[in-house]
Amino acid sequence: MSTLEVSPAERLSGQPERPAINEFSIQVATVNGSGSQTANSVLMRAIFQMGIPVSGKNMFPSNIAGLPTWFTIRTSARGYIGRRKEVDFLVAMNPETAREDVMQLGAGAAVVYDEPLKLDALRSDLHFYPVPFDKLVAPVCPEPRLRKLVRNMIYDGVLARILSIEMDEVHKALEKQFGKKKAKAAELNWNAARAGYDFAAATFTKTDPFRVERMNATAGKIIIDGNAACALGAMFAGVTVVTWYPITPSTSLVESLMGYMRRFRHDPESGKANYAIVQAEDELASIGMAIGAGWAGARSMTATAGPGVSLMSEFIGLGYYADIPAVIYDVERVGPSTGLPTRTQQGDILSNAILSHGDTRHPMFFPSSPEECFSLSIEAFDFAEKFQTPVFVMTDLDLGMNNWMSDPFAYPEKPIARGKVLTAEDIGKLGGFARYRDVDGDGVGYRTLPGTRHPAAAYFTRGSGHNDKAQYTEREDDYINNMDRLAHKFEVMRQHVPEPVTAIREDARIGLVAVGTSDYAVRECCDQLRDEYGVAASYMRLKAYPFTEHLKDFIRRHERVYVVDQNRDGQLLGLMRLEFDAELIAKLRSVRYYGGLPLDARTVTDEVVGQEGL
Amino acid sequence: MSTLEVSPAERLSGQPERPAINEFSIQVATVNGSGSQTANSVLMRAIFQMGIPVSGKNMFPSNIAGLPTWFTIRTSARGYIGRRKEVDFLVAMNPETAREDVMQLGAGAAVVYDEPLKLDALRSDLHFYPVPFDKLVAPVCPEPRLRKLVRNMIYDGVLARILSIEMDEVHKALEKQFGKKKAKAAELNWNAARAGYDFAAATFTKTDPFRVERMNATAGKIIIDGNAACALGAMFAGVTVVTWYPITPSTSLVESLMGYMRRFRHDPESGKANYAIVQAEDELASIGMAIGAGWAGARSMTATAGPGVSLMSEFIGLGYYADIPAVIYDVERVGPSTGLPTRTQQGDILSNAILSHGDTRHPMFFPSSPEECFSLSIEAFDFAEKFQTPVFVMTDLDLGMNNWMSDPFAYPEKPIARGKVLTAEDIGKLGGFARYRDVDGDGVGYRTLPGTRHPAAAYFTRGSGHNDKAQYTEREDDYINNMDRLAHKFEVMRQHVPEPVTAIREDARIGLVAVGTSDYAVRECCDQLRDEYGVAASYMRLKAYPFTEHLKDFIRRHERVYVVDQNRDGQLLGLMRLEFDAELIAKLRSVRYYGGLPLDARTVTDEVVGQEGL
Amino acid sequence: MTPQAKKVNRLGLEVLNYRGSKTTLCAGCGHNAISERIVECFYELGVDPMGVAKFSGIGCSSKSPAYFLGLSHGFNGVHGRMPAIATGALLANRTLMGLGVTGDGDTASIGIGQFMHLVRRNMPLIYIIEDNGVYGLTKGQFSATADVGSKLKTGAPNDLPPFDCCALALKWGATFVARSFSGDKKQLQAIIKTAIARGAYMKEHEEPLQELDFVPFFEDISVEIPEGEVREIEMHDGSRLRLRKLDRYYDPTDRLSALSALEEAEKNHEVLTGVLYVNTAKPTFLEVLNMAEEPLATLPESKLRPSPAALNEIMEELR
Amino acid sequence: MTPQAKKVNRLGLEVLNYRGSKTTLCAGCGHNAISERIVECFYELGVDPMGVAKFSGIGCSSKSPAYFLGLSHGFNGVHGRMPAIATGALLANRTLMGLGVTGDGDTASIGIGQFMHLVRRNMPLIYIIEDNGVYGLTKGQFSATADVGSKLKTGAPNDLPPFDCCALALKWGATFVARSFSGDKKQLQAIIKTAIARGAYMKEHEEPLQELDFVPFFEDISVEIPEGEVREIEMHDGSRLRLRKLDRYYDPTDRLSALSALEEAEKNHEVLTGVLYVNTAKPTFLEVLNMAEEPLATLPESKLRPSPAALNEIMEELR
Ligand SMILES: Cc1ncc(C[n+]2csc(CCOP(=O)(O)OP(=O)(O)O)c2C)c(N)n1
Ligand SMILES: Cc1ncc(C[n+]2csc(CCOP(=O)(O)OP(=O)(O)O)c2C)c(N)n1
Ligand code: SF4
Ligand code: SF4
Ligand SMILES: [Mg+2]
Ligand SMILES: [Mg+2]
Repeated sequence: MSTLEVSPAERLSGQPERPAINEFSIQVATVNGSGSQTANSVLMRAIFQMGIPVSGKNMFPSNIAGLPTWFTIRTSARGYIGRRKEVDFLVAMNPETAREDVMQLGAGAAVVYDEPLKLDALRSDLHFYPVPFDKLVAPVCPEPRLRKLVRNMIYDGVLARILSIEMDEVHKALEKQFGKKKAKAAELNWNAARAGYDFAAATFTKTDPFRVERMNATAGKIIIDGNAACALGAMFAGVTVVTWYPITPSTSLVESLMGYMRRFRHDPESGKANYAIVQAEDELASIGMAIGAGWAGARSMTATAGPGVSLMSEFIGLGYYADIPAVIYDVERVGPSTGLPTRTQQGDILSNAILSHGDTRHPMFFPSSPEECFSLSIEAFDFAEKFQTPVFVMTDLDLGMNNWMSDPFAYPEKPIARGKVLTAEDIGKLGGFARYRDVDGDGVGYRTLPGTRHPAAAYFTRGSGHNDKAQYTEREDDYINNMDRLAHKFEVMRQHVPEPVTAIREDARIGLVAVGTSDYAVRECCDQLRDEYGVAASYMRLKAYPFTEHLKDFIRRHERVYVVDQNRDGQLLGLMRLEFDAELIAKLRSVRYYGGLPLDARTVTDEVVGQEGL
Repeated sequence: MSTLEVSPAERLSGQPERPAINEFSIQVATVNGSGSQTANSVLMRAIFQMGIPVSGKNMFPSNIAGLPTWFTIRTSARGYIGRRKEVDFLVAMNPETAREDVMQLGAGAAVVYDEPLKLDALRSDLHFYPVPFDKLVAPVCPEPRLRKLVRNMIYDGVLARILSIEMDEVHKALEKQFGKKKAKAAELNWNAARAGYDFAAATFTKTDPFRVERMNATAGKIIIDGNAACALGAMFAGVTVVTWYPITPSTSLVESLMGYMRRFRHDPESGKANYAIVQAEDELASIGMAIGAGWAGARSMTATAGPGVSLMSEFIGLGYYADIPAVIYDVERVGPSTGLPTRTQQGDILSNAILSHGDTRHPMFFPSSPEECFSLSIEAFDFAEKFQTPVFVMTDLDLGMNNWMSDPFAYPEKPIARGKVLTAEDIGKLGGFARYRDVDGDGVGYRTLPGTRHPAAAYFTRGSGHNDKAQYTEREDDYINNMDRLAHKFEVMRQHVPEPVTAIREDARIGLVAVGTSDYAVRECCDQLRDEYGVAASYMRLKAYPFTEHLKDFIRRHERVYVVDQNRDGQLLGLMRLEFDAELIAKLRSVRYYGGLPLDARTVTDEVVGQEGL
Repeated sequence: MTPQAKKVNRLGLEVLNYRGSKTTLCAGCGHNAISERIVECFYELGVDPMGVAKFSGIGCSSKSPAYFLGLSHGFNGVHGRMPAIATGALLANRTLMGLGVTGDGDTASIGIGQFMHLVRRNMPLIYIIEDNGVYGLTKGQFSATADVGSKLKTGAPNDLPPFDCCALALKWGATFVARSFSGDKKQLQAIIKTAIARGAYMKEHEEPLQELDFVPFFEDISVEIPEGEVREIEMHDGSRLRLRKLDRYYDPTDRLSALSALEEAEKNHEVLTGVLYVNTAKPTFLEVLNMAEEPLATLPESKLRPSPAALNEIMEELR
Repeated sequence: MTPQAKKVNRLGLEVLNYRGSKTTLCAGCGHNAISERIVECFYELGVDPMGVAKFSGIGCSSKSPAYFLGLSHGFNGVHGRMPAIATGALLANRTLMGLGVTGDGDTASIGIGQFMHLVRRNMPLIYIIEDNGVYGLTKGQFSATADVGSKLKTGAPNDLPPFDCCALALKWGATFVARSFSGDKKQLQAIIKTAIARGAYMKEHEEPLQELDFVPFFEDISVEIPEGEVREIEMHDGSRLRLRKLDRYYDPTDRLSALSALEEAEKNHEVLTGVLYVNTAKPTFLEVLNMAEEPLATLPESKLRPSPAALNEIMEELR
């Protein structure tokens, strides 16, 4: 694609040089709790500031300090920001994993490593850059206590030199990271980065083919993680009651929300909070509070992960059966049980759809990017109140906890929609109301909020049998009427969920369907199929459950449709199987990945290629 | 079928007389807490003792006293013991519902009623028998406090006279009911019954066509409710740790178990209990204890209903993922949420199959009769330990809380199977073991019990990631291996679940599939299809999930297969849709009833006939 | 000349306006007596029922909110988790007067965790535990407040010590704690009224009344005890309850002496009734959260959605 | 002439046999110190590790059972529900010595209900709460034992009163209650040994040590306090803890005075350490259940399945 300025000092094992400008991946192997997060963010941000599409993925253990952690940065001139399995450039800081990390590299990769590890003895087909980190850190950081922290910044400097990352951008990124208040820390880190840069400049002759070159593909964009984006969405959706219980990977969603609400949702005059955020004692309590608040008219939410959702099961059934709005963020991690709390999966799709005993169905929204975390959050709150039901916003650890490049968020166009709430005046005019009567044919009754000052406003909410006046009943007909109304309501939702994103290739005989973070891999996979196999593939990304007619049409127009699932049991496919006609089901194929890492395009491509017999 | 001895005094609205010997249904309408249960059981038992196939269904409210209750008794010479919707003989004791009860009768039905209610004014096409209950009870029960109780027994006497039930059998049934110890109460009741009989004999000329005639169809049979049968099954399965939290309709399962265990499972020498039964503080605790006990080597169980299962969700996911045996009885009632706690449904099938977040699959056993409650319980305990996993035994309120005529239970032939447990000696010989290694190719590893005295016996159980040595891991390959093993284990279970009961009609183009208590309605439906429509229908009753090859074969050999579900969403059908090929799914049709009453044949027949366009 | 005026309270409402639908509980059940007291108290104090929200769990006691204050919204939730629902609702609308009614099974068995955390947060909620020592609705198993040695119909004795919800509430943050007996109309009224006046936790002592199939009809047990004295009450099932009423010299503002009074009574197998503790200084959870005075539920969009400028500011930071 | 004998205990086991796998907790974390004491105590008392079963919930503290007693079976369950698992396992095999280790979040926040019911049942289980006042594993939110006014890294203060698990255990049935500080080796050892000797509930006080990304390496805090005296300890995060050690005249057999000692200390913002309560008379839950002496888990079929005659007898009754 372009010529390299630096030619390797020695030819490595006959590997053809790959085009490697703005199109490679870096992996930093370290231990958690060692402060590498700062160095990694700064690295990613510096590249981003150079206008180059970039993505970062943190693979960290479920403990606090001392265990192996890997951070990968992918630069992609072509804009692919999904995970890529192959590592081109390794920064080996962790003695425990260094050997295995190096052995797994493809030939021609480059390695920056802590000199005492002597990794260059392991292979001869790699580019090695040994760095004496301890020696370099001592002069720039006189205080020994802080050295461990600052040490990592050295590799940022080394990489800047080897990969042609502009040191100015590193500096800017550092300032951004530490803000004005921590100028001292920023300086310390900057010195470390400089030391690394200077050392590399003085020591290394570049032999590898990887480097960056300024582009203009990130102008105006932001970097944000999905959890913070969800938090912003919730705030701009007007959330008022937030209840939660800490659990990875959802914790930072509420923690960012706290920060933003403190800044933007206190009354400017009184200084009082126009919201309440409550850390509950567990998930039974957090969902109970959210349901109670939703019932009383708040826009309420909670955020959790799989184990929390399991605990919420009884209450969410109540919300369904008693028509109570609430938004539940499920930031999925690897299940079942405690599973791998710091790995990603789309493993709760099927069980959430039918959560709780008895006949239930719950709508789910599937954002795939920070932008959608924001916009679909706003839609979800409206949807919950419009349809008076618990709504899941399904993200995952990959989206929620990793930093993503994103277009800035658009201010919501539509005003907040609070659904069918009758005021005292309304009741006065109507002379009364029946809480669960399907007046409008959409399965949604009118409700009043507690505190409404009209003698006909009150009704009694219960999870036991109720007729359309919300009165207790055990009658067969009342029960069936109510359950049929709820089923009908779910059908009506199909007309109101966000529509899928569709990329039809007119010549395509196959199609792919996915949700959420599978998007990046699937889009890249479509290109791989086209470029490498000459196969045209259409693609539909669903934003919501229940499914709409679009999906059926999509299946109809293709011979085979690959449903991509980040779980073992093909859960998204399962939801389709539950409701589609056999002729549509006959066309469905399953692509599943469930290893806990963000999905990469090659895995999808290989699977499709295998099943297609290409 | 046979001629009537009594001819009605007046011809009723041109209704042809139906054959009505041993082939009719009685409904007793009363209020709960009024002691009618005794009178109803005695009535049912007296008919049973006359050798006539009989079934009783109690439709009671979810409170303790004062609300309408209906008890229906169906006699069926042909042996149909499912619910029949039509009432032939009404006993109207409840002023509140009497009017509606009478208006719902078909022409030609008979009504025994409390005289002051003056029901005979309502219709002219019924046979009315007014009884002055209060007048009759006073002389036989001098103590006013007890009259309300004893009063109901009067209708037993009246019915005995009108329906030709032998008073000797009423007497025997009463003695059975009260036992030796409560001879006084028995006598009081007997006097009341006699008073009713004498009054009827002196007062009424029989005008209705219904009556019983001694048969020999119940010899050797027993009467028992499904919950007691499950309790017996658990006891003979060798259950050792029973944990529970009261919830209708499962409460009586554990309460009968307590009674039986007290009698049969104390050490004859020491008098000590060879078991533990613990009323936990809630369902999270009861399942937690059951899982803990199963892990430590007990045969453990808990019993609950929908809301309890929802609360157990997190723990059952742990049981799945960490390979821990436990038996969970889910006596299903009408959901979602609190729903109708005293009505029946098969509403937890789909959610239980995939209970808990992440990829899970749980086996379920579906007894349809007290006999199977007994035998499948025993199989379930073996199965749980054999496959080291939580197993659901799915019954429902209809089976669990109603009294059923049943063949006596057969003593288990096979010894108790405890699955793969290694003793200290085994470990010594093997030199060690890997807890989750699939040594035998069935997906089931060997386990040791805590307390095993060998230095290589211990392992560490966790709901987080573990490799085959039960060590903590977050590795992609370890995770996938383990999940694949679990999926494989589930496949292996297919070879070991109890086989379905199949009635193939060679000429049948359609088939029906059902589980549990749907059995009675479906069998009768097949006869109705044959007798009334000349349609041959095969029938397969599944005893377990996962499904076996038999089901696929059954679907293959028929053009259309009706899957009968006692829930709104066609959950059993849904489970088939999740896994079958499209060509099989194309043949599946859904028959659903979800009104909360026991399923009746006519509902199924009408639905099949409608869909078949007959 | 005017027709006889109907009796009304200061809001012009009749006692009728404070009733609910017809009870479906057993005749003579103490829960009904408490419902009646609630009706009277809210009526007599002239509380606007349309400003009240009723909460309950699952159980006979938890059904009772349907039988009083029919003009108030009510939420009969799931078993043992009423505190969470009430908390959420009161956060949504802090102007509501929250009235929670539950049972001993609901609160002390399955619900003890939520109860304790509710108390710890000092949520402004009137919390009435209708304590009969058993699970009424599931036909009479022991709850965690059953006295040691008390017997079920089947004869099975309870071997485990009871949780004293009053002591728990006292120790972990409740600001009003009182106990009464469902049959002591006067005291119960006085206590409910005080609670209404300031928000409180309460526990009413009652009698187990469950039967297996036949439920006998009982008259209400009624009793009046002078201050400082002890009375032994015979329950419908023949068991006995020793009630001691706090005397007039008792100081309910001292938490420690309240705790020891409870310990003392426990030792003497007595049940202490009266207002055990009052604290008027402690901030409620709503105050701790520094929440706006208006109900969150009905804030206008202008207070819910930050401005475009705010979004811009945030986007800028993220660039 | 013989090579130097390895140091062994009365079972002939080395201290090595009481260790587990390498800890993955932070350096300097008080949990590690407790793990070490557990190893020492079980070793020194010569407890057969193969007769011990370890239980935990979820949290840093709950991970620690993997780091000691590697020869014992262990069960790291779900968050807050360890008591249920332990109860079930000990019912299955009453000959096991049960050792539960959890955190304050695990026990006092999500788990307070199960904890209280466990205590109420008086299950014979050594229950160690490694109390640092925060959720370590999820990076430092407050638990329900956090002191009022204590601050998070973010500066947010805790406004809610702490649950005192020792007081709860004391009040509702535990028969051995003690508290120590993870840095007080001697006292902690003594307490753990007593607990091992008789089964107990304990709570260890510790320091919050969480950081957001960078986790500093700390040396263990170590302290020795004479009986009856008070020492102020400085924590890794700069906060201070006032520890008072019970004096030699304290009578741990009196439940009421134990409760007031705790109240007293609370008032003085002190943390009382030592053996607070011992009761040797009270029957355990296993005794209440009148359970057979043999483990239920390994009863032979003859004791599990009643005879055909029994089945016949039952069938006859049902005819
Ligand atoms: C999750 C769940 N478990 C069990 C039940 C069954 N249940 C209904 S009421 C009740 C006990 C109620 O006891 P209590 O609160 O004392 O009320 P009472 O009936 O005595 O007034 C139980 C266990 C339920 N509804 N939900
Ligand atoms: C059901 C559930 N909710 C939340 C979590 C997340 N979680 C893991 S550990 C923990 C808190 C642990 O705190 P503590 O018990 O004090 O242990 P520490 O880490 O402080 O030792 C939480 C909330 C979880 N694993 N499961
Ligand atoms: S069963 Fe008991 S608690 Fe329930 S209504 Fe009847 S008397 Fe009251
Ligand atoms: S985070 Fe805190 S509790 Fe967890 S290991 Fe580190 S120091 Fe210990
Ligand atoms: Mg009760
Ligand atoms: Mg902690």
